Amino acid sequence: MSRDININVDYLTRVEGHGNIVVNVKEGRLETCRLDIVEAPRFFEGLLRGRSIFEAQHITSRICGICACAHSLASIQASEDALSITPSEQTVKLRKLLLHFETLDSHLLHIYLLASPDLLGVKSFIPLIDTHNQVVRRALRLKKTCNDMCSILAGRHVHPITATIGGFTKLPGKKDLDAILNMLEGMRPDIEATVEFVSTMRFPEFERDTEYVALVSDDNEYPLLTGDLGSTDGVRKGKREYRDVTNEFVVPHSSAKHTRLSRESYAVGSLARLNLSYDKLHPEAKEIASALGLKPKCINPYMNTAAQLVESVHCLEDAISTVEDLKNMGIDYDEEIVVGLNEQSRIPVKAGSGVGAVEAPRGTLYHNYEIDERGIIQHANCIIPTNQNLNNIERDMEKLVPEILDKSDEEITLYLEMLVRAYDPCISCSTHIVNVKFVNR
Amino acid sequence: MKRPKPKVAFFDFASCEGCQLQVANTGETLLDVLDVIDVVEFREIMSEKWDRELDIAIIEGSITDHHAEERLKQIRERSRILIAFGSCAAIGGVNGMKNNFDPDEIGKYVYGSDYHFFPTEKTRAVHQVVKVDYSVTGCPVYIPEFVEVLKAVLQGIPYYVPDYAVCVECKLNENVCMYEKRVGCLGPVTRAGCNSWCINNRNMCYGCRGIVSNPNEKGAKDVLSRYNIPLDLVLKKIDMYNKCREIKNE
Amino acid sequence: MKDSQYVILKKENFNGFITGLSKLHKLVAPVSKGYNNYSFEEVSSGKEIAIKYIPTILPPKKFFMPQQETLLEYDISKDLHTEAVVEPEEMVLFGVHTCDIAGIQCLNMVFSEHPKDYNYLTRRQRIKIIGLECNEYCDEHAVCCLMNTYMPDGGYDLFFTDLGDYFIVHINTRAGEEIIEAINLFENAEKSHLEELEKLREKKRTVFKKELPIELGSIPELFDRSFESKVWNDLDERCLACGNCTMVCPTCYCFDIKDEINLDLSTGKRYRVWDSCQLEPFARIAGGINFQKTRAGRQRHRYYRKFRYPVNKFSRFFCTGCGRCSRACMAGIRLKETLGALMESESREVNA
Amino acid sequence: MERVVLKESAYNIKKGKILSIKQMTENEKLFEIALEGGESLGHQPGQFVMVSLFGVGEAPISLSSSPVTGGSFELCIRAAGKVTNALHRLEAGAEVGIRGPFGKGFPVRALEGNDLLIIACGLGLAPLRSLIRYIFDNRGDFGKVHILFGCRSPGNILFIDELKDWNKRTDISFECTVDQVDCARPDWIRYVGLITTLIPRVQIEPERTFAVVVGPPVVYKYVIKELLSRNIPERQIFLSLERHMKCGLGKCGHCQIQGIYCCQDGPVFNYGEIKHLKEAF
Ligand SMILES: Cc1cc2nc3c(=O)[nH]c(=O)nc-3n(C[C@H](O)[C@H](O)[C@H](O)COP(=O)(O)OP(=O)(O)OC[C@H]3O[C@@H](n4cnc5c(N)ncnc54)[C@H](O)[C@@H]3O)c2cc1C
Ligand code: SF4
Ligand code: SF4
Ligand code: SF4
Repeated sequence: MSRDININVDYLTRVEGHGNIVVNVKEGRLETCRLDIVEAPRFFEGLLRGRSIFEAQHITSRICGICACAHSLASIQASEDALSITPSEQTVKLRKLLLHFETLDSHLLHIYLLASPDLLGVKSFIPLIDTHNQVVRRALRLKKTCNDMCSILAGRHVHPITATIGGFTKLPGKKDLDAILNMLEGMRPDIEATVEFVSTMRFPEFERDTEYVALVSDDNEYPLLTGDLGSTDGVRKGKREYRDVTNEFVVPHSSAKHTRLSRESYAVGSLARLNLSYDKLHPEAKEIASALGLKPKCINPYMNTAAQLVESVHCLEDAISTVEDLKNMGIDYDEEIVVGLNEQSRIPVKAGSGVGAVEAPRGTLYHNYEIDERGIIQHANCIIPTNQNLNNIERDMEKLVPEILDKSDEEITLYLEMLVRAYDPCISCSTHIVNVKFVNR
Repeated sequence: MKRPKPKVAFFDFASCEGCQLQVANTGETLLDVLDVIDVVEFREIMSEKWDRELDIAIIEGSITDHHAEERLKQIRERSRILIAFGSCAAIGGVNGMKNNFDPDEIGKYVYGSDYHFFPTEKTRAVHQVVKVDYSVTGCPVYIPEFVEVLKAVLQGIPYYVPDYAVCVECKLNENVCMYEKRVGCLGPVTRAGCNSWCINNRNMCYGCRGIVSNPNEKGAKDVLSRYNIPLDLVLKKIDMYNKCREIKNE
Repeated sequence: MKDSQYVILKKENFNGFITGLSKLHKLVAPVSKGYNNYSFEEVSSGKEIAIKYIPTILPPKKFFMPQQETLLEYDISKDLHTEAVVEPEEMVLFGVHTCDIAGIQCLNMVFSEHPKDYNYLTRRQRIKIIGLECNEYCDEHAVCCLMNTYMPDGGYDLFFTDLGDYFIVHINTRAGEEIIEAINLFENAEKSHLEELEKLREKKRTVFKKELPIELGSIPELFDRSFESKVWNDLDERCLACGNCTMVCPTCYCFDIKDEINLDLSTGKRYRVWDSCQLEPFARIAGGINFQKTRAGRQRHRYYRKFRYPVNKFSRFFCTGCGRCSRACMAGIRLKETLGALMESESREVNA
Repeated sequence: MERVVLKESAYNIKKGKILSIKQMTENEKLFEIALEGGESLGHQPGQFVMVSLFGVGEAPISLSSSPVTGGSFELCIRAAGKVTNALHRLEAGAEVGIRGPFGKGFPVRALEGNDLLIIACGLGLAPLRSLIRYIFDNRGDFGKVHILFGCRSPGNILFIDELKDWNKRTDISFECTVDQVDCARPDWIRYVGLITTLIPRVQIEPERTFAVVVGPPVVYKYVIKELLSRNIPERQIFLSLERHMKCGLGKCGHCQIQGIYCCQDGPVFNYGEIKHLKEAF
């Protein structure tokens, strides 16, 4: 079949940030296939220079409002690494909790408000208010609960306030922990309903084998905040070697940087984590995974949405046991941090470099700072999950388009949009907008 | 009393989109809001698009390049009411920190020799480019304030961002003052309206809501020296959100 | 049951008293917030209470005139329908110092004066006050001796004085007596107990010294002569107009009235919220004229509202000497110093 | 928490229905309002009410009509901000909330039997019209009456039809001045210049003349100086002061001028009694 297709999705919607899909098929031959990022660059790494390391998490959380907690946590981790501070067990638990809340929030947002309209054949959740009112209410209720839990723990979800170098400025009281536990347990029925909802959805069948990258560990915990960097192709490196994993490189025919590891591209995110650490999922989550037909190594990128649901269950259950742990341990309020104490030089500052690697909802997020002996940032580098996925998305599109050439333009467009959305790309936070290609230059 | 629902669209410029997310985070209250307005475009969560006249345009983000300026002006032209939404839009916000650097230099730092593909200009707040009818400041926006502004818009009455210090709300909330902890807090010079969000969480105020109209700058400096807080540290902190203050409106 | 005006409560029964009382009523008492800061909060056991405390961040006025309180509810969906309301709460305040009791007495006068404020009065009716004696000074900011509020002088239902192993409790009202009766842990005060109380008071009279060399009675005249004093200009340079000094003052009662409508745009409420004369927009009118443009003028106004104007209107000072404004001011504007500076600048003028 | 309905609360409003609205100038409209059930407001000239729009707020507005009118009252309102602009958008038949009347009005009893020099600047005419109408209604109770009115330009003249009548009346003297001429000047306006330039032109017997002045804050200083130079005793000068007001009950503190509350102790003051108040002017 030879036909011309010209798809230009100007302003891809229901993703965080601005991206355009450009596909050009001439006489059945794929000429152009790319995802342009048109988000206005914000130069965060540039403007971090000269700022105190104690402001870094506050500033970098503003890279992205959707995964602000993950950015804060990656930033804090990098800063603590540079300052050689080891967080307490309590702090680690609370941070894990915060990340769980955000992952839940972000995944649920994606499943319900961003991905499900495609699967239900509407443009957005707005028409669903009439047709699927209970579903929309459930989605908003779940989201609100995640948000409220973040508020208790970190002041708010968007740009958390309490999480800081050394720990938390405000530790949850006994009543707060009870309230969180209550909310978590209260989410269970809605999550069950979500599982039911998702299992009625049919994800497009499309497969492309690729390399998956995520944090990995040797212990029994599903690694989200700690661990080494690992891949399904058998790579394993310490987090300080993150540059060897991300391998930002220049493509000869384009001025843009791509990332790759063992092959032409790699993917991060829920599916990657699941493919690498499936066994460490909470049993409940594993059950859901097998019910959804998800098992490693799953190479259908559309299934990322299902993987998010599985992780949601994991996060919920793990959060519940973490809160129970914290309640049993009892919170040590002496650990409360007075922020700004650096103004009084209470945390010893030294020159150094530190890396933070955190599993953000969308994949591995790296922050890396170099500071001088006054704690002033000299260099900063942040590598965002979406940046790492862009290359892989384009490769997927290249394989997908020829397979669906028999479909109408509208359908092709939808398939492509859905593909991009399945990665839940967070373009707004792409500090390195390295993926713009200028094919027709 | 049923009146036609105003057509509302959200637009984002240079920002983290967290303020839009704040709206989605309101839970079922969102449905109450959607009951009184007709959201016709909201790219973050909707595919619908709208290129006709608008009753209310809600602008998130700062203006950092020529394209953005043009796009914003077009939106202004077809919108009856324009709301600057969030600190990036209302006062320039964190993007203003870029103005500490030469645009070419910072471009080179981040993108290397390809920096010219990403032309950038001095960051400006929305009101520094077009007329703004309402401002919801804050990083992120404080949803109760947003709802208040929205109601003011629907009623056709003005909303004034409070012109007094965050300290007022901080005291109403009976927080221990950061100065008691010998920490420099920007509350005394920052506009209230956030219900002293950060200090309620035992952090300091970072000044994200903009500076009051008549700050006592000399007095504030004296206070810092009273508490032995390095002045440059705090001045820098003011820049974190308020750098665009330096740009004079044409 | 108890015929004498005084009873005692042994320290070992204190916890039982608090727990018992908290089961009967909402009970509010000073608790520590760290950094030598305290606040009145709901308690249910004795160990939560900071018996030795310096004035709380906010004075107990927050219970009589809450930071934000509804005045009127309305519904304009069909006809205009309004209802003036108050949402009072029964409660007992435990551990109120004499300066704060004086503050409540000031507010009582303001809100009972014509036109009466029924929101305040209705709340007032439902609150019982248990005072607690200060055996010594809180800190250097207090001027309670000068303002003559360091000894109990009515305005409470019960009054506790810590005398080591026990509290001696003065029963001042029928409501107070009911509390004593309901919680069966009090014993009759013996003569020796009363003697000990008298001894403490004697000692207090020697410890508490007028904090400034001026007679209370001459303060109004001092202010009459100080309207144009340079002292206010000095405050102008230092004050940040943050409003803290007025928010924390037990006798400041200025408020703003705001309307809040619900999203249905037809039901809502009108409420009042604490306001402060120190804030830039306080006296600004439409058209932009500001009748209190300068921080100097606003600071002067604050001091005159404590030491001069109410003396005419209510025949009492509206400073209770609690020292909160001085503690809350990050600019270090101290009431004692301001008064001292006024006295000094005046004596300089007289001598010149 | 208990919820108690307060029948006696001073924050209760009376329902008022707008009977008619008349555009007077670009920014000012005259509202005629009747209380529910025909209740009389029972005000004195110079008093004010708090006008409420629910969801918007309250604003203090002087009564413009003579108390003698009874069944309804009139408010002349300038669109200046939130509440007043919203009021301007209303149409006849709309309901508003009314609290009051509040404050001390003009000392009508003390004025009786004396000559009057009434000086109104701009919106100051709104409260003074109430007094003037009262005087017309009881003309025999007063001696000579001089009315001076000044405003920015002919386009800002309030109650223009009535002013034309006043100009024709023989039982009073009336002069009008404008600061500047921006459009056709009606022939009955004889002067261009500040209000103070009119004062030397009136013939008065100072000891039996009471001056009543209402205008924006800036004019008082100059007008009073002029009046004193005409030998009118301080205690025979009355003026009405504007302040930020929230409660109208002498509590909220916004309108305080040193020791006094403008809303309860004023807004009409005797100059002799408040001249020592530095914050008053
Ligand atoms: C005794 C008395 C009698 C009066 N009689 C009359 C009368 O007869 N007719 C008449 O028209 N008027 C009269 N006024 C004036 C009238 O009360 C005011 O014009 C009215 O209160 C304005 O209310 P508003 O809600 O419309 O304005 P507002 O919206 O309240 O605007 C003014 C207020 O908003 C604040 N404000 C304005 N802009 C800003 C901003 N950008 N940021 C922050 N704050 C801002 C100002 O500080 C001011 O307090 C009288 C006033 C008094 C005291
Ligand atoms: S903590 Fe900050 S905002 Fe609060 S009173 Fe102190 S200075 Fe003001
Ligand atoms: S306290 Fe300060 S930094 Fe925090 S939200 Fe309020 S204005 Fe912004
Ligand atoms: S607390 Fe101090 S700085 Fe703040 S308004 Fe009062 S005097 Fe001024």
